[in-house]
Amino acid sequence: MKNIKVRYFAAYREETGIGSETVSTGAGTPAELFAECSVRHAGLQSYSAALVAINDEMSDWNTALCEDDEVLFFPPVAGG
Amino acid sequence: MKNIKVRYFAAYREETGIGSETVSTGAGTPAELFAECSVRHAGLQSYSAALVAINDEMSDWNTALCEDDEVLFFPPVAGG
Amino acid sequence: MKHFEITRQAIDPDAFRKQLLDPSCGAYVQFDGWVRNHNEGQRVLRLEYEVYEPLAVKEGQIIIDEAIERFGVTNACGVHRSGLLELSDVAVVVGVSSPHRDAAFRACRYIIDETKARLPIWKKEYYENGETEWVNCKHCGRHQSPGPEPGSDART
Amino acid sequence: MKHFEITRQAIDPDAFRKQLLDPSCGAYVQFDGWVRNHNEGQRVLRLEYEVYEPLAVKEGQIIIDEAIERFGVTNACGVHRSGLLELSDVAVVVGVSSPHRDAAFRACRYIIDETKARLPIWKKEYYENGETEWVNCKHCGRHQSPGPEPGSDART
Repeated sequence: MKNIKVRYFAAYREETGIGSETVSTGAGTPAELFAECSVRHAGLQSYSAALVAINDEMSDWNTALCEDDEVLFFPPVAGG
Repeated sequence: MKNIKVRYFAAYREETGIGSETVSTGAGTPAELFAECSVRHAGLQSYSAALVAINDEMSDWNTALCEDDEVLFFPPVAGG
Repeated sequence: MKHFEITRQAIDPDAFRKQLLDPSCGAYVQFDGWVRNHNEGQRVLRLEYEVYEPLAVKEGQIIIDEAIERFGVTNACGVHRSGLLELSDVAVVVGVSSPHRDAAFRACRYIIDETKARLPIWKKEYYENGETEWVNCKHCGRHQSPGPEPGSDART
Repeated sequence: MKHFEITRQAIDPDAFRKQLLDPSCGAYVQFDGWVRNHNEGQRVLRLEYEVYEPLAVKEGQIIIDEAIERFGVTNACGVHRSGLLELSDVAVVVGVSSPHRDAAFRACRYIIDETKARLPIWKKEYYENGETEWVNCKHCGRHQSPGPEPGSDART
């Protein structure tokens, strides 16, 4: 089990009602972690085409997670 | 024979040394007129890709000329 | 030189343009994104940008560098607003200077396209009927399968 | 509204931009042509535009109308200098506003391309070595057959 800090933005923050949480998880990748978080926060499932970052670097959904990583879940972006 | 006013612009004006002249010509088209003018003003032959206008309308080289037309010979343009 | 910025202040497109003036350049292309009074049939009253600034600035700079490298332009900059904006406010500006225009047009287009697809920026629209909506999310929720798609590049 | 102008005065790109502001538009693309300090290996000191104004204004308006019709943009304008210009002066500005950016980029590109190819405007460059040159003519004289080519569209 790893300790991971999870942060939610924009629509995700509004759906979960929280900006961040620290979880103890067996998830090996952001994709697994997102699935796990979606069990607790059903609203997360409403959106796809999301982006993920780890420790302030854009990442992909299959990167291996490490202890104390900070994982940022971004709902679909809409700049401009 | 028709009376035609001919105007020269930019490099053409510098080559001929005149801005305009009125000619009495048997030329039926701007292309024929240009060839005729080039005999008198050899410098005109230095440039191709020219444009022609008749009475302030862009034209093509094979339009029929009419009495008292004003024909504008434009060397290659270079706006912008 | 800082090529990509996020700001809470009104953007001045003219001051922005002046920082890119360069006597070796014959071409300058600028894109302005303005707050529009409608979207998908709804009257928009104002909007709000949420920006995750540390990553937006970093990724914005990467996009600028990619454009300079790929199109060989002389210089390029971008600035994007955060916070609350009113109609006709300037939301984003991208400018590119180059000796010739073809590269400037292509680089400018590349930067705004990538900015919209890759930067962690979200837009909430406020409508005349009192509702609000996170732009893009509506469609994703309705028309696509839920959850991230592992292995995809996750761009809308 | 007068969409295409020739002017002997300095162009103010910011004032130009403001005339195209429109709350129904989310995208604005502007092209500025600046006087560049070099051309084909020569140092340029200044340049001079000769414009046959009656036809340049008329043909410029036709190009603007073509762009609005073809790309469905909301509005478009252009302005071109005549007379003597110094380095970094603004020679030409084209601006296009549109609900969406794709049409704005394409229309802006179309207008500047056509402006350069079709308007009766000639550019004389003044070089560091004291010489002057009508731009484009040099090449046409050296590399192409002399005289107009009947039947061609005569564009460089």
